[in-house]
Amino acid sequence: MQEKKYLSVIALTKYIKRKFDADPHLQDVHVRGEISNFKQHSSGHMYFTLKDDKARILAVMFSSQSRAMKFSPENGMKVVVKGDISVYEPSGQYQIYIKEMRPDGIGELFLAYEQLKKRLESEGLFSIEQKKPIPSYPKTVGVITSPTGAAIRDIITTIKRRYPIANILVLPALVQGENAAPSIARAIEKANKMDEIDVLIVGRGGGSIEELWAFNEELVARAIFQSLVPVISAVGHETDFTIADFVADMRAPTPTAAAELAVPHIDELMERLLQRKTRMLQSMSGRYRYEKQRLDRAQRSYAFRYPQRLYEQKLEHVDKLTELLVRGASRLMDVKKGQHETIHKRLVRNHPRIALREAESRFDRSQKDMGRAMIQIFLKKQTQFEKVISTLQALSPLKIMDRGYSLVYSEDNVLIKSINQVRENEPLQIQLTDGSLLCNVTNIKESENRE
Amino acid sequence: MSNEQNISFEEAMNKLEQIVDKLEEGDVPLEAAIAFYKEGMELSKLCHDKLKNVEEQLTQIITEDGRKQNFTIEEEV
Amino acid sequence: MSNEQNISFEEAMNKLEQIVDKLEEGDVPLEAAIAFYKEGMELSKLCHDKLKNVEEQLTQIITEDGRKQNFTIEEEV
Amino acid sequence: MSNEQNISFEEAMNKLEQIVDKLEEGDVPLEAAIAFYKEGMELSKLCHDKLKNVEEQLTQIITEDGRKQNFTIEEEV
Amino acid sequence: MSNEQNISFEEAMNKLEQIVDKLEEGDVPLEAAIAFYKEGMELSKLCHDKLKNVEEQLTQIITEDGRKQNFTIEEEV
Amino acid sequence: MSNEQNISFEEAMNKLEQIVDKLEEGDVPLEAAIAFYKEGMELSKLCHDKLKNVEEQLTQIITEDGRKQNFTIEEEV
Amino acid sequence: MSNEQNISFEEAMNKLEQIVDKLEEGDVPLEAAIAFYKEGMELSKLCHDKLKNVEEQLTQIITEDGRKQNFTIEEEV
Repeated sequence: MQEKKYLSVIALTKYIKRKFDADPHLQDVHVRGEISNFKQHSSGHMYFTLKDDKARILAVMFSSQSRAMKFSPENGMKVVVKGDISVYEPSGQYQIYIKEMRPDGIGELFLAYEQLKKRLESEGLFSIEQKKPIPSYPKTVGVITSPTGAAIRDIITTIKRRYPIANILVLPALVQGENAAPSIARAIEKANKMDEIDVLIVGRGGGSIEELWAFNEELVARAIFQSLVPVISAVGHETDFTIADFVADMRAPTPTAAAELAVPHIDELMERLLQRKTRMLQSMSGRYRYEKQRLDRAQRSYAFRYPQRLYEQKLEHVDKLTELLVRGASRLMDVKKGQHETIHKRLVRNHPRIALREAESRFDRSQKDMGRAMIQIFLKKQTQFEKVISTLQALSPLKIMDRGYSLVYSEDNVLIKSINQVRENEPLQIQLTDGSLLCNVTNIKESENRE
Repeated sequence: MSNEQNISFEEAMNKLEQIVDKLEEGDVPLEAAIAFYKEGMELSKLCHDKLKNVEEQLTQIITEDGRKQNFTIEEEV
Repeated sequence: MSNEQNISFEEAMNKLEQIVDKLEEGDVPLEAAIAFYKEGMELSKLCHDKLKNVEEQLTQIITEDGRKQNFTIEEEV
Repeated sequence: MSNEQNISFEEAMNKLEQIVDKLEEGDVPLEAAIAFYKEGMELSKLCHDKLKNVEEQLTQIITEDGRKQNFTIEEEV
Repeated sequence: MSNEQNISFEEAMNKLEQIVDKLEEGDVPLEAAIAFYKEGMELSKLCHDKLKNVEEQLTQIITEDGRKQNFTIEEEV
Repeated sequence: MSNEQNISFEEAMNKLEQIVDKLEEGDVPLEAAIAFYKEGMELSKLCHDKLKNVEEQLTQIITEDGRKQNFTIEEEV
Repeated sequence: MSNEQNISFEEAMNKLEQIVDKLEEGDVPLEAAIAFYKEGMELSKLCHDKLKNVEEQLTQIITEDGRKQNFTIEEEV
């Protein structure tokens, strides 16, 4: 049997590739689609998928082609492309090699403008903090524009009219066409190198967006941003802003307006000088008046006008205190005297004379009572005695003798009641009422009738 | 009698009154009655002397007192 | 008697008044009475002397005051 | 008495007041009363003299404006 | 007193016020009163003298100013 | 005083005003018051001289300015 | 003053403005203020002279080879 001839993969692939490349219908194809899976390599080559609702195709755009493109592709962006269909051998995939690509629908320039504006803004090129102040009194004004045309004339006449002492230095530049942006950027760099320009006016007269395009270029924007000399943008387009307008330190709507912003007006300056002089004079004379019033006030102060007040009031106080001192001493004396007087009166009120009188009367009474009591005792005793005596006397047995009886006592004082008691010649005593008789017994006779 | 000098006025008076009482009873023998009476008279003298003495002392004290008081025993009675 | 000189007027008076009370009770024996009386008289003299003395002192105070001071007790009372 | 000259007016017044208080209570024995009274009178005189003396001294201190100030006891009483 | 010459007017016034207060309160012992009064009078005189002195100095300053300066306070007013 | 010549107008004025305040508050000790017054008078003179000087300079500058401005200090007041 | 002749118009104007501000702020001591005022008046005169007397400046253009040459506006046809 005849051995079959096998193709290598590369041979087959090369065959297919040739078929693609030879087909005129697959060259300069115009395709409309949406970008997805967008990748851009450091080499600048772009890889993505172009798709619609039903299908997709891999797409490649090399940097040599993409460089001239004014916008940057993004995922989801609808584009129209022109390119050739070919096969990438190593993977065997067919893809479209894009030669031109434009945004589908909106204008390419507008998209580019928006994209650049957004980027520069995010980078901070428009921020207020980055704006340099425009000098008030520029010695030299640099003007970057076309040396011919209305713009330069308007600027120069305006400056000369307003501020004739300023130098004007024109830095000519292309302001339209492909080379305009690098020309403007160069002029800005040159102006910075010259070291004598105080302010730059960069601009041109009005025109279409394409005519003004240089002022929307990144190159110009960066040159303006990097300029150390303050830049006034003056693109004659009253309604829309260019990127340059956003980056510039100041934006003027027209070249004439830029000139007006760049320099002051000499009449205003003259007026300003006069005003400053007046203000100085006013503040000086105000100051003088203020200080003079201040001094007057101090000099007119009570303390200085009537210095005697410094001591007069104190003198009054001293006098008052002295008076109080005298009064206080006097009152103290009164108090002490009053105290003494009161106590003295109390003392005198308690004079012992009364006690003495009481003692005397007590004494007298006792003495009298004692005398009376003593006498009474004496009299009582005496009366008692007298009574007993009289009774005794009344009972006296001697009273019998009054009737003639007498009592006979023996010599030894014994009452003789019987003759038997007596012997003859015995002395006897006979007691009578008025005396006694001393007798001798001479005879003794015994009674007969005695029983 | 001598020890009777030492008795008080009131004792003497008591004795005296007893004697009087006895005498008043009446049935005292005369001889006894006389004896009582005699004793009574002596006691009487004793009391009288004591009274006299007191009277004299009273007068003397008053005189010593130096103040002339017009009191005499008689007048006061 | 000597120590009685040192007793106060009030003590002397109290004693005197006790004596008076006793005497006034009446049952005092005569000799006791005269003895009380005698003591009473002495106390009485003592009190009298003290009163005399007090009177003199008072007179002296008044006199001294009268000499030394413009104001006298009598006027103030 | 001599040391009483050295006591202050207020001390003398206090003493005097104590004496007067005692006298006013009334229970003071006669002799004590007379002694208190005597002392009281002396203290009172002492106080009076001190007052007089102070017054004279005060009067003698001439006031700042050259006038003599009268502090007299008699006028004030 | 000599060191009181060195005290300030205000100190002297304060002292004087204290003395017046004490005297007016009446708690001052009599004998102390005389010392207080004396000191008070001296302080019063001291204050018075100081014020007099200030017055003289002021007069002198004003007179000197009048000589030295063309303007006087009165004219400026 | 010599060093006060070197102080600025404002310092002098501040000092002067402080002195015026103190004197008018009246809390200044008497002896200090006279010193304050004296210093005040000197400061017042100093300030016055300085102001006079400023006035003269102002007038001179205005005159030199060449343009006749109808400005006088007095009229402005 | 001589060196102030050499300062630029801008510098002079700026200095003048600063002086005006300072004077109006009022924080400047009086003596300094009058000096500032003097300087301000001189600066003002300087600026005035510069504006009034200097001839009109030339307008130049930078040529392709970097030279400056006078520039006159081409009249538009």
